[in-house]
This record gives sequence, C-alpha cells and structure tokens, in this order.
Amino acid sequence: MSIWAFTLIAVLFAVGSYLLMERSLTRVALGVGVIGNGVNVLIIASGSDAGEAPIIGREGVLADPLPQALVLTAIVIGFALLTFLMTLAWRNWTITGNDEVEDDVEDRMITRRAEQTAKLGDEPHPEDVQT
Amino acid sequence: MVFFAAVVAHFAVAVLALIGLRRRPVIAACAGLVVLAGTALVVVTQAIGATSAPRKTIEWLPLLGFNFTFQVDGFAVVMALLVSLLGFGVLAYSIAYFEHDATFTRFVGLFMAFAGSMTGLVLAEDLFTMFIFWELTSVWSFLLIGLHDKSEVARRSAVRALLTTGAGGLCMLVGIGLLQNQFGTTSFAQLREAAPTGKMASVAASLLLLGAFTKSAQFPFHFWLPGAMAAPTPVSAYLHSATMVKAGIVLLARTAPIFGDTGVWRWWVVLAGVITMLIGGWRALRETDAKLVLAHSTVSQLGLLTVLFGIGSPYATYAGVAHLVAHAIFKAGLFLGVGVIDHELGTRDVSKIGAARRSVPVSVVAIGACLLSMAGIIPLFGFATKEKALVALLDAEFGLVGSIALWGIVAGSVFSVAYSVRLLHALVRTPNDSASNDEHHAHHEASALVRTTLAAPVVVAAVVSLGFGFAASTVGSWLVSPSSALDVKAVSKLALWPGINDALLISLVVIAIGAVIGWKAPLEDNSAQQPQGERVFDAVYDATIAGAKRITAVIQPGSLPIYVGVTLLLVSIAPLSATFVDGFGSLSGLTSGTALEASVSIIAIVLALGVAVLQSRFTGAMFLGGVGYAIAALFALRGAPDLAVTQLLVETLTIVVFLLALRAMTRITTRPVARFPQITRMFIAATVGIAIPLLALAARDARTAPSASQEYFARSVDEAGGRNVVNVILVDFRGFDTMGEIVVLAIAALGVANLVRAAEQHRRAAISVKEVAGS
Amino acid sequence: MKLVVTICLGLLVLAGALGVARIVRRSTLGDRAIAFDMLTSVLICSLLVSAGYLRDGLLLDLAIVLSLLGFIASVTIARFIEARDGTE
Amino acid sequence: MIKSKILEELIDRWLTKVGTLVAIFITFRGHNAPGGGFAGGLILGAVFVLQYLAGQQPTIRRKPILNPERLLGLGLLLALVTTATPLFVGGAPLESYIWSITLPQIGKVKIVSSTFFDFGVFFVVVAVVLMVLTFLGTRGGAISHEPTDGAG
Amino acid sequence: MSSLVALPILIPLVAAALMLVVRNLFAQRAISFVALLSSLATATAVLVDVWNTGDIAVSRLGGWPGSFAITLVSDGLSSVLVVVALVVTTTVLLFAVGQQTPDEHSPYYHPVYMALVAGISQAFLAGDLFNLFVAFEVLLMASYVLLTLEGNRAQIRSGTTYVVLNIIESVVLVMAVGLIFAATGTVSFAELPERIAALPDGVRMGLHLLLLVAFGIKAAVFPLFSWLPDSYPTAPSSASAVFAGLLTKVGVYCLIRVQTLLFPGELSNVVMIVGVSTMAIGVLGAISQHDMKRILSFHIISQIGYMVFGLGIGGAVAIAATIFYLIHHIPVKTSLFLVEGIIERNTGSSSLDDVSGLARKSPLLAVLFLIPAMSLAGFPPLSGFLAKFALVRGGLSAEQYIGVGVAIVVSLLTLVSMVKIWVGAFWGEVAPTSLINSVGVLRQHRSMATATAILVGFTLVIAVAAGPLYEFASRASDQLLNIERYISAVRSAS
Amino acid sequence: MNDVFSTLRDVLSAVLMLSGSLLAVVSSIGIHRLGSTRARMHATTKPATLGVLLCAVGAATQFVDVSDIAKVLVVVILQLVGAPIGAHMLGRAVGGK
Repeated sequence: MSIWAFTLIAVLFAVGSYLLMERSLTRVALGVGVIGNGVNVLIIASGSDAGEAPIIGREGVLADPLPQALVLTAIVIGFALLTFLMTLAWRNWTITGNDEVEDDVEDRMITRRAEQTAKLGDEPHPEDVQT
Repeated sequence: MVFFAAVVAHFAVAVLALIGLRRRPVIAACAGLVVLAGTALVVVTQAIGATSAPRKTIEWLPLLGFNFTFQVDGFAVVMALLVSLLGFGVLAYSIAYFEHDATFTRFVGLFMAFAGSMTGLVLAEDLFTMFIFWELTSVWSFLLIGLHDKSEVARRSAVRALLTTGAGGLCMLVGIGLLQNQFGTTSFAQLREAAPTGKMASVAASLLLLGAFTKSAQFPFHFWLPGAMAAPTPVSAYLHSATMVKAGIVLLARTAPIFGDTGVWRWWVVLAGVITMLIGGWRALRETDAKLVLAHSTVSQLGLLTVLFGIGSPYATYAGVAHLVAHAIFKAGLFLGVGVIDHELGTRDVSKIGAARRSVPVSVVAIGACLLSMAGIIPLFGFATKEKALVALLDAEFGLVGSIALWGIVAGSVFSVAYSVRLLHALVRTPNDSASNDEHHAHHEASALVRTTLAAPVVVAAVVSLGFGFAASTVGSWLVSPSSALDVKAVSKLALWPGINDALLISLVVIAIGAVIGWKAPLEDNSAQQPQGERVFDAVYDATIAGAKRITAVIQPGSLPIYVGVTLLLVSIAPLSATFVDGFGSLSGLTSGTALEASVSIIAIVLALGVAVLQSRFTGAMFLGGVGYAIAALFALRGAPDLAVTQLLVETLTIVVFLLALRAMTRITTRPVARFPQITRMFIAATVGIAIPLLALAARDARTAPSASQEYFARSVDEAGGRNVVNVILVDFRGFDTMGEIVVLAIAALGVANLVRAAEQHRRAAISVKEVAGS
Repeated sequence: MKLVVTICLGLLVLAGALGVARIVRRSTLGDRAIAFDMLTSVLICSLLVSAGYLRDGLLLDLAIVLSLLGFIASVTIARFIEARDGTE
Repeated sequence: MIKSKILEELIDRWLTKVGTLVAIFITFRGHNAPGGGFAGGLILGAVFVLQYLAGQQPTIRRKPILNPERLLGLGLLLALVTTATPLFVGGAPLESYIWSITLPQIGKVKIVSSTFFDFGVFFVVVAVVLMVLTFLGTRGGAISHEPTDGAG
Repeated sequence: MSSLVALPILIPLVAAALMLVVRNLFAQRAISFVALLSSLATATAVLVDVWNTGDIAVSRLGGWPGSFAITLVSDGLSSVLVVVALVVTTTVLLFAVGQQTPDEHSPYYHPVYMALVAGISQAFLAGDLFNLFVAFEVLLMASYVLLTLEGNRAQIRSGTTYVVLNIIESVVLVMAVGLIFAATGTVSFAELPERIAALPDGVRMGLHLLLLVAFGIKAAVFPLFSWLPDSYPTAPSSASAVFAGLLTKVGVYCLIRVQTLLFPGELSNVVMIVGVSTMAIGVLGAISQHDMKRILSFHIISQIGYMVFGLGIGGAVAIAATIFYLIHHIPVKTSLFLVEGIIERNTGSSSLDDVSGLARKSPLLAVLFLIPAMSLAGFPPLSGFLAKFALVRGGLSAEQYIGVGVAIVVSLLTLVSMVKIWVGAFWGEVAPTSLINSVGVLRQHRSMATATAILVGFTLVIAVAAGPLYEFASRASDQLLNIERYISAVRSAS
Repeated sequence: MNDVFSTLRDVLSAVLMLSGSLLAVVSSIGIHRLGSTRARMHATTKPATLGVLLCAVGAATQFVDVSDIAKVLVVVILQLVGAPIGAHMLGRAVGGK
C-alpha cells in the first residue's frame, strides 16, 4: 500500500465518520458516500497489488480480480443504499420541512421522567407506580 | 400411570372450563368435582394396593436431566388427599359462593389447573418435577388473586405475590441447577444417597430455602400472603391456607433429610420459622378483618410447620406431618366459615361478625370448633398435634437451635391461642350496631340450597377436626407411613390424652396466658396500616423502576448522532487494539507510490475535506462526485478498468439522485436542535481515520496464503468461457453475489417508489381534509 | 515519445490542479460546474494520451464513459441551479 | 426544458442512439473485456437520465418506457431463471453451459449461458434507473414544493 | 438433498420477481403463500435429511468444485433456523393478510417481504463471508422498505435511525470482509479457519472485533442496540413481528458462526461481558417503558443478551443451550408482537395508558399473550424455561456465577415487565377510549388470530418436543465445534 | 518504409497531444482569470472540447485496430454532441450573472 492510499483511506474514513454524526440526513448521506468510497479504496489497496487489468491474454502481472469483484458489488449496493437514504431525506423534508433527524419522542419522555424523579428525590412518577 | 392421568384430567377440565364450557361453568365445576374425587380415590387405591411406593418417570428432556418423576409414597398420599379432598370441598362450596358472579368460569378453570398443579407438586419425586408444578401454582395463584381484576388492591396483591414467589422460584432454580451440576441428579432419593456436603451444597440448600420461604410466606417474605386475601374466599381458603403455601413446607419436608446437617440449614429454618410465627401471631391479634386475621394466623402456623420440618428430627417430622394435616383441615374450615359470614352479613369486620350467630348458627358453631382446634384445645385434633410438636422439640437435642425452636414455638402457641380466642370472642359477642346488618340481610336472600352448600364444608371441617381428635391414635397410626416416607425413623403415635408431662404443663400455661390476652385483645383496633413488608416491597419495586429509568435515560437518549458516535468509537477500538498488540511494524510496508497516484490521491483528499467543510448540501454532493471520479481514476491506475467504469457511472448517478432529492429541499428550515459537540465529533472521526488504515496495513502484511483468485485465473477461459476474470467472477464464480446485489438494487428502487407513493397519498389525504374543512 | 507524453501529462496535471483550485476556492455553483466540466475534459485528455502511448484500448472505454458522463454532471448541476433559483 | 430544436434533435438522433449502442456493446463483450451487464445497464441508464434532465420522457426508439416495475421484474426473472434452470437438468444453481454455434458469415461463436444472467442484470439496472427517475424525479418533483404536515 | 439447499432462497426471489410483473393483490397473496410453503417444504426436507444422517448438506453454486466459488452450507444449525424462519414468516404473512390495513395493499409489500425471506434464508445458509454480507444487504434493504412502508412521520423518524445505523453496520461488515480477504486471501468459510489461525495475534483480534461490532449492531447487543427500541415500535406490526423475531437472530447466528468457526473460542470473555450487560441493560430499559411495543422491543435486547452470554461461555453444553434458546425465542417473540399487533389493531394504541381490560373482552387473546409472555419470563413448563435453565446450567458448569446471577435477576425483571403488560392491558376496567366493539376482538380478525395461535402452538410444540429438539441442538452444537468436519464437508462435497 | 511511417505518425500524434494538453491548460487558466461566470463558461468549454478532440485524434493515430479507432470516434461524437448541450443548459442556468 502506498502512503497516498493510506492517507486517502484515513481522510475518507475520518470525513465520513464526521459527517455520519450530523443531524442533517443529507449530510449523513454524504458521509455514507464518502465512507463507502473509503471502504472501496481500502479493499482494493489492501486486497491486491497494483497490476494489469485481470483479463487473460494481457501481458504483465495481472491484478487480483477477486477484490475487484467484491468492490464492484459493494459499489452498487452502496448506490442502492444512498438512493434510499436520500429518498428518506426527501420524504422527511416533505413532512417536516427539513432533513434533520429528530430525537425519539419516547426516549425523551423517559429522560424527562428520570430527570424529574431525580429532582423529587426518588419519588416515582405517578404513572410509573405499579397498578 | 393412573395418577399421572389424574393430574392430566385436572388440566383437561381446566381447558374445558375456560374454552368449551364458558357459558356453563356449573357443569365444568361438576366435572371438576368428579375429577377431584376420582383423584382422591386413585391415590388411595394406589397406596393401599402397593407394597412399595408406585413410581413413574416420564422422559422429557433427558439430555438435561429434565424428566417428570412421580412417586406415590405415604407423604405424597396424605398431601394428595388433602389437595383433592379440600379441593372437592372448596369447589362445591364455590358453586354456591359464585352464584351470581360472572368470573366463575375463570375461577373453575384456574382452580382446576391449580389443583392439578398442586397434585403434581406433591406427587413429585424429583426436585425438577416439583419445580415445574411449583412455578405453575405461582401463575395460577397470580391469576386467582387477581380474579376480580377491576379492583386495584387485587391487582397489586397479585403482582406482589407473583413477584415474590417468582423470585423465590428463580433462586430455587439456581439451587436445583447447582445440585444437578454437582451430583448429576435431582431425585430426592438419589440426592439423599449422595449426601451433599461442602460449600456448594450449602449454597444450593440456601437457595432452595429461599424458594420455600417465599412460597410459604416465611419471614422476610411473609407480606404477600395477607395481601393475597384480596382473592375471593374459596381461593384464599384453598390456595393460601390449605395447599399452595404448603408447597414450601413440602419442599422443606422433602429436603430436610438431605440438607438437615449442612450447617446453615437448621439455623436458617428455625430462625425464619420462629420470627414468622411471632410476627404472624402479633399481626393476627391486631387485624380487624376476620379474613386477614386468618391470613396472619396462617403465616404464623406456617412458621410452626417450618420449624418442625426444619429441625428435621424424626419426632419433629412426625409432628410436622400431623400438624400439617390438622392445620389444613381447620384452616380450610375457618376460611370457608368466614366466607359464609361474609356472604351472609356482607362484612368481615371482627367487631360485627357476632351478628352471624342469629342467621347461621350452625356455621358459627362449626367455626368455633375449628378455632378451638387451632388454639390446640382438647379434644380437638389440633391439640394432639401441637402436643406432639412440643414433645418432639423437648426431646430433640440440637443445642441452642433446639432451644430457640422450642421457646419460639411456645411463644408462637401463646399467640395462636390468643388470636383464636379473640375470634371466638368476636363470634360470641353481640355487635353494637345490628341495624345495618339487618338492612344488608334484607336484600341478600339466598336460597336454602345455597346456604346449605355453603355451610356444609365448614361443618365437615369441624366434624373432622373433632373426630380426628377423638380418634387421635387411629389417625396417628395412619400418619406413620407418610412421615416414615420422609424419614424412616419418624415413627411415632398420637394420643388424645398423652398423660401428664412437661409438654402438657407448658400447654396449659400457654393456653391460660393466650386466652387472657386473646379475650382482652381489642376488636376495634384500627391502627391498621400498610404492613412493613409490603411497604418494603413497594419501595424496592419503585426504586428499581426509577433506577431503571435513570439508566435508560442515559443509555437511550434517542439521539441518532450519539448512537452513531458510540458505534464509530467501537469500530475504531478494534483496529487500535490490533495495533497495540502487534506494534507499528507494518508502517514500514508503506511505499511512496507513483506521481500520478499521488496527484489523484491529493485531489481526492482535498475534495473529501471539502465535503466536510462546505455547508451547502448540493455542493457537498458535487464534491462527493469529484471524490468518486478521482477514485475511479485510482482504480484505473491500479488495473481495475471494470471498477473504474462502474465507479464513474455510479458516482454520476449518485449526483443525479442527490439532485432529484435536493432540488426540492432548497428551502430548508433549520431548527435549533441539540447537536453533538463539534470537538467530540472531530475526535471520534480522527480516531476512526487513524485506526482503520493501520489495521488495513497490518492485515495486508499478514497475508501468507495465496489468493483464491488463482483458481479463477486457471478456470476462467476454459471452463467459464470468458477472458475478463472480473466479469466471469461476477456472473459465474460468484454469480450468486451478483444475484443478491441486483435484488438489493431492485428493492431499493421499490423503496423509493413506495416512499414517493406514500408522500402522494398523504398529500392527497391532506388536500381532501382541507377541502372538507373548506366546504 | 515518452518525453512528449510526460510533458502532456504534466500539463494536464497542472490544468487539473488549477481546476481543483477553482472548485475548492470560494466560488458560485456555476463556476464550480464549469470547473467540473473542465476537469472531466482534462481527465479525458489524459486518458486519451495514455491510451495512445500505451496502445491500450481499455483506457478508451473509460474515455467513452467519461465523455458521456461529463456533461450529464454539468447538466445535473445546471438543473439544480435552475430549481434553486426558481424557488427563490 | 430544452427549448432549442437543434439540441433536442442532437439528443434524440445522436446521444440516445450512440449511448444505446455503446451500452449494448459494453454489455455483450463483458465476458472478455471490461464491461458487462452492470456497466451496460448504467450507461443506458445514463442516457435516460440525460433525456430526463433535458425534460423528456425517457424513450427507446421513440417509445416511452411506461412501466419500469415490470421491466424490473422481468430482469430479475431472467437472472433467476438462468440461475435456477440447471437445477431442472440436474446441475447446480448458476451452473454455466457453453455452446459453440457456427453462424454464417460471423463464424464460430461461443455462447455462454451466464451471458443471460448478465442480461438480467442489465435490465434490472436500467429499470432501477428508470424507477428512480419516474418516482423520485417526475412524481416526487410534482409534490415537493411545499411541505405538507405529516398528519394523515 | 444438496440441490434443495438453495431453494428457500430462490423460490421467494422468483416469487418477488413475479409479483413485480403481476400486480393483482390476490395473485400476489397466492404467490406469496405458495412460495413460502414450498420453501418451507424444501427446507424441511433438508432439515429431515440433516437430522437423519447427521451430515452437512452443501450446495455449490455454479457447480464449481472445492471452496473457491460460493457454497451454501446447511448444517444442523442452519437447517433448523431456516425452517423456523420460514414457519414464522409464513404465519406472519397470514397475519398481515388478515390485518386488512392499507400497508399490505401496497403493491410493494409482498415482493419486498419475499426478498426479506430470501435474505434471511441466505444469511443462514451462506458458506462464504462476502455472500453473507450480500445476504445481509438483501434482508436489510427489504427491512428498510418494510419499516417505512406507510411512510408517515413516526416511521420516517425511526426508519432514519434504523437505516443509518444499519448502513454503518454494512460498512463495518464489508470493511471487515475486505480486510479478512486482505489478510487471508479468501472469503470462504471452509478456508478461513486455517488461514485465520495463522495470522498474528493483533490482526486476528482486530478483525475479530470488527466482525463482532458488525454483527453486534445487527444482533443489538450493548452498547450497540440503541437503534432497535427506537425503530421497531413504529413499524407496521406485521413487519415488526418478523424483525423482532428474526432479524436480530440473524445477527446472533452470525455471532455464533464467528465464535465457533472463524475465531473459535477467542475473546469469549468480551462476548460474555457483552452478553451479561446486554441482558441487564435491556431489561432495565424494558421496565422503564410505558408502551407495549417498546417494552417488547427492549426485551428483544435483553433476550439477545442471554444468547450472547451462552455463546460467551462456549463449549458444547452452553452452545447447545444457546441454539435451543435461539430456536425457542424466534416464535415466542414473534407471537408476542403479533398479539400486540392485534391489540393495536383493535384499540388503536399500544400504550398501557390507553389499553386495559382485554382479558374480559377476549379471553383467548389473553391466553395467546400469556403463554409466550410466561415463556419469555422463563416459567415452566414452557420452552423459555427450558432454554433459560439450559443456559443457567451451562453457566454454572462453567462457574460463571456472576453471569448466572445477573441472568436470574434479569429473569425476574422480565417477569416484572410482562406482568406490567398483563396488569395494564389485560386486567382492569375496559378502557372507555378503546375501540373494541362488542363483537369480540378475535372474531373480526380471524386470520390474524389464527396466525398468532399457530405460532403460540409452535412454541408449545417446541416445549413438548424439547427432548428430541434439544438433542438436535446439542448435535448441531457438536457440529459447530467440529470445524474440520465443516471444512471437509465443503471441500469434498459433490 | 515502416520506420518512416511510424516516426511520422509519432510526430503527428505528439503535436496533436501537446496542443490538446496546452489547450486544457489554457482553459484552466481561463476559469481563474476571466471576469464573469458567463465569460468563463465560454472561454473554457470551447478550448477544452477542442483539446479533447485533438488528443483523441492524436491517440487514434497510434491504434491500428478498427474497434479501437471506433472507440475514439465514439469519444469524439459524444464530445461534439455533449459539449453544446451541457454548455447550453449551464448557460441558461447561470443566466446573466
């Protein structure tokens, strides 16, 4: 693996991770795209040495075709995922007017209750008492 | 086999009652009566005919040693008879009791299921078999306590009972597991032979005790039993005085010979039993609800039984068996009697039940007899058994534990005399306000048949108590076989008049003191508050829920970015740990690469950073496309033209998809929402970015075996008919991957179509709503 | 011939770098689109040059695909600009 | 969207035709040189994208493709049938057979059964692109201008 | 037999493709049932064969010898899981059809559902790491669509969480597969064990951890489970039933493969700790909730913890217990979700605040809930008890007392939450707000009830037939631990 | 004869390629130096397209295989057809800015 591939993988993964932690779904989708590219480069760079295209009859050392086949599958699957994710973002926009992920309502409720009970000094929320 | 069929018959009736005969519960009840009587008959005939105890094993899960083993030994016979005969009485009684109650169907079904489980439990010759029926009785008891589920008290009590016994059951389960693990068996007989000793055995024994204590409502788990009185009277009479609570006692009786000498056992049992006896007795003196008085008295009597079986000497075992029988009879009579009064007067308040004398004199007399038996007054059966208990403890030589047991029982007996006398007092006293009773009486005109049916079992219980008292020696001889089934040496006899001895003197003193206390004890004490045990239970319950909420609130904040962050952090831990194990040696494997590769990589890096930095969504998509193009170039440079072509096409289509989705989103309202802290994000991103290429490098260095592609090269042209190995892999060698891949692609397209359709439909719905509102 | 190709590729890399600079620099979407367009041209050129030098037909396939896609990308961007401006 | 007649002609006459030819070519020779069903399908897809972006209904030989779902199903079926057929003749799923046929003028042609699988892939890819264009593009574009409330 | 192995994947896929062409709803239903039942028949045939002969059935795709091409491998564990999965999916389909809600009328429901089934079968049968990844993608993509089938606000929100985290899972998985290939030069299960064993410690550990994380996300173990309770409750109930019953189990299945075949016995302490904390955290989550679906969702996590714990203990006994647990849990959990679905269909809510008094309204429904609920809580003589006890024994014999202790406490808390549902929804006054009409809950939705009853009956069958089933599980577990056998079966099969 | 021919061919293609590359550089300078988006568009798309064409012809001279030359031809056609479409739409989108 060359130092360039190494750096490229590092940057793609870092940028991808960074974007994945966004609230905006579009940005998350961008993150998926970037990190997906990172994975593809990763597999090619670590899975085979550079060489000639693996077509029998060509001269020189042929590159390993298996990682290429794997990555090809991965690329197409990545496209499918990205397409669906973007449609999700679009649908989210038609509902809320933005593409940001909201927090889960029920979880928030539990958090709030937990905070309340903490304040009241271990008195449980009336709803939580067994009936 | 016949008795197994009998057990099954119970369940069959239960199913019948719950499903087939929902509209005709009385018929189901009659079927139940037949089954109960039949069971009693079967058990007796099996026991009489056989020279050795009949035994039956049904294999279930032999690999884990889960088998049903039943054995009809003497003790099992007595217990099974108690279960089915008392069941018969209570079920007969309930037909009248539930005359106008819609829950009768459910009652009959659950009752029969319970009776079947209980029969199975007492016939079990194997800890495991016992456990199965044990837990089943917990479930039926839960459902029966909550029979009138509209009452909150009933629901709460049911939950408390279930959770307490359930917790005990789980402890027991672990105990069984330990024993089985250690000794490879759960059979009582085989365990006795194995004579378990050592730490593991005492842990197992303690765990089994926890099970027994919760089931038999021993301190500190005594609280659930009085609460269970929320159930209808037949349920209380049967489950919570006569049978289910005896399950723990049965377990003690069965296991005492195994663990009696494992150190902790006797201490545990005696202390718990004595404390329970005293607490139960004390509370029985203070309650104003007659049923609760009885409930607490049950707790107290169970304490006595626990001590007797726990001490484990032959005499004590014999006395325990005898008192078990006596208690079952008089307590069932008492509960049913209180039920009669309740049915008659509409109240169970001890200060008011005196009025029952006039309306149901026969029942009241019968109740009185049962009370005397409970107090241990000659000539009732209770006297004989309690005497035997005292004698047994006086004889036993167990040092300090023995003395504690003895004086504990003496103190407990004082209480039992006292609360019995208190109830007697309540019955003979004329209440102050008879007016309200008359009024109640007026609209509660039960038919003669119903009244007779209700009274009959009470009278029978009283008569039996009396009859057994007079025939103590005969009954005593019957009990030899049961107790010797537990302990071969436990051979003794009962007598109505034992002669003057220490025990009798103690009894006399006890009766005297108890009678005075009981007669003086106030009937209108209204200091009733929620018992300590229940409060502790509720506090523990609430604290658990509150704690769980607090933990859940931290762990499940509902925010996607946080979930992603946690996941990514974990993803980076893997490669980093690998690097720390192997060191950074593989870094030396980095090559400098060609200039072309370098320039393409740099372009890709710059564009990728641009995606992160730029805020505009579409520009981001464009940059992403740029990154993709550059990577396509990289693929081309590395000898992957197929990949490069596909990458180019896919990246372009990706941009198009972004366009299609984003062109609508040009007007975006961004709300101020809590975001993930920037610095944390950067940290996580950097960790991932460093960790993963390091692992890739190490993985690449580690390769020793050749790639599977050799085979592909070798077979591609001749056998698969293609020169482009990548394509041959895709459509032939690994065509199935491609198959899956196009399926993924197809479903994604369907998903897109589906979401758009959904949007269209919602919009149409919104428009039509608007139109309706407008017109 | 090798020298010529090296010079050509050097020139093309220079052009590419300038294009990337234009894209990365704070600029309007339209400018970026133009630069993008130009970058594809540069890529096609380099592919053609290397293909000619190596006499490798495979690279020509890439060039075909790229020349088909190059303007799809710019058309896409154009449509986006229209959509955005249309709603504002 | 394209107002210019000449450009429309250009797209119709040249791009669509050349693009389709390239796509078919790439698909066919995939077994021996870079290409195959994926690349071919994506190229044809790209042509449709171009038609769509130019404001036209995606067409082949002036016939619009109205039901991409059906095409999707047929493509999948083709691939699946190729996969499953060997099972009926006692082979393993996906097992490939090579037939040599002598055609007049062209000479000996090797036909590999897995080529049909590749055609299936080709159709699926084309259909997917068309579906995205129809749904997210045309139909999605029609309702996306003002956000509706999610109720309903 | 080996020719039948691939059919549970191919038949549903063909059905899905056909249904894209045939858009008529009734035709779709018919095709779905025919496809599922015929898949079930073939899967059962394979199972019976594997059971009788004790062999491993191998299907070589493309007919290539050796292990360089893709193989489908049906050993004891795989074959039984495929059958269970098909039973569950078939009954759930019956439920969905009987539901009479618009979501099933979507022209995409049936094809996508079929693809989901195919993906699940493929995941169980894959004999190749990359093919496993593809199978995952198929089932995940299908689950994305099913989860957002109605496309309403709640589904989009929760769908987003689900999709994003599962995409991350896919990324991690494909990365792990790529790196494993980089390190070993193969992705076939039959070649990997030997080559992985030859790797240096650090690389082995890194790759192992990556796989654990990837499958851990799918299996929803602590601390990677958060997506599950946020997403399952909003899905259409027929979808969430399958998800709850099956999808996480696919993750567990993969973890079993990783721990027994690829990295046998390595990092078992980590796995055990994860298992124990998963069961504890999951159940704590469950008892804090106030909505049936959410309670049940958290229970999935908690129960997964049990299985992972068993896997962490390792050894034939514990793994047999884990397999048995897996088999028992799939129908139990699914039937609970189906019951919940019926409740929601009738009352319009799954919150315990809105639903009550159901036992009075529909005793049969109460029974249908009570049996799996008690099974989940580990009450004898139901299957859950056997599974739990088998695990406890495994833990005790491995002297994992802390784990066993936690398992017991968790069991009690499971009971607490099941009782909470029972008390809240089935007891009490009939809630005035509920939409239940006087006709009765089940009479209206006969096929929903039938489907649920079939599954509940299936759980009972598991309990009754526990003896032979457990024997099978323990044989499957021996098979799992005998790696050489697997390798030679794949390499040499014709 | 052959040698002369091949030298001539090499020279021809070298010239074509070099000028094509130079045009690419020119256009890349153009996008930096010119004032308005519109001007930049005009100034860059034309030389870039021409550059591609020159390179294509230059490369084509090196091939003997018909199919390879056909591929180059396809590139040329696509450039000729595509460039105006792209330029047109972009021009409209950018408008008068």
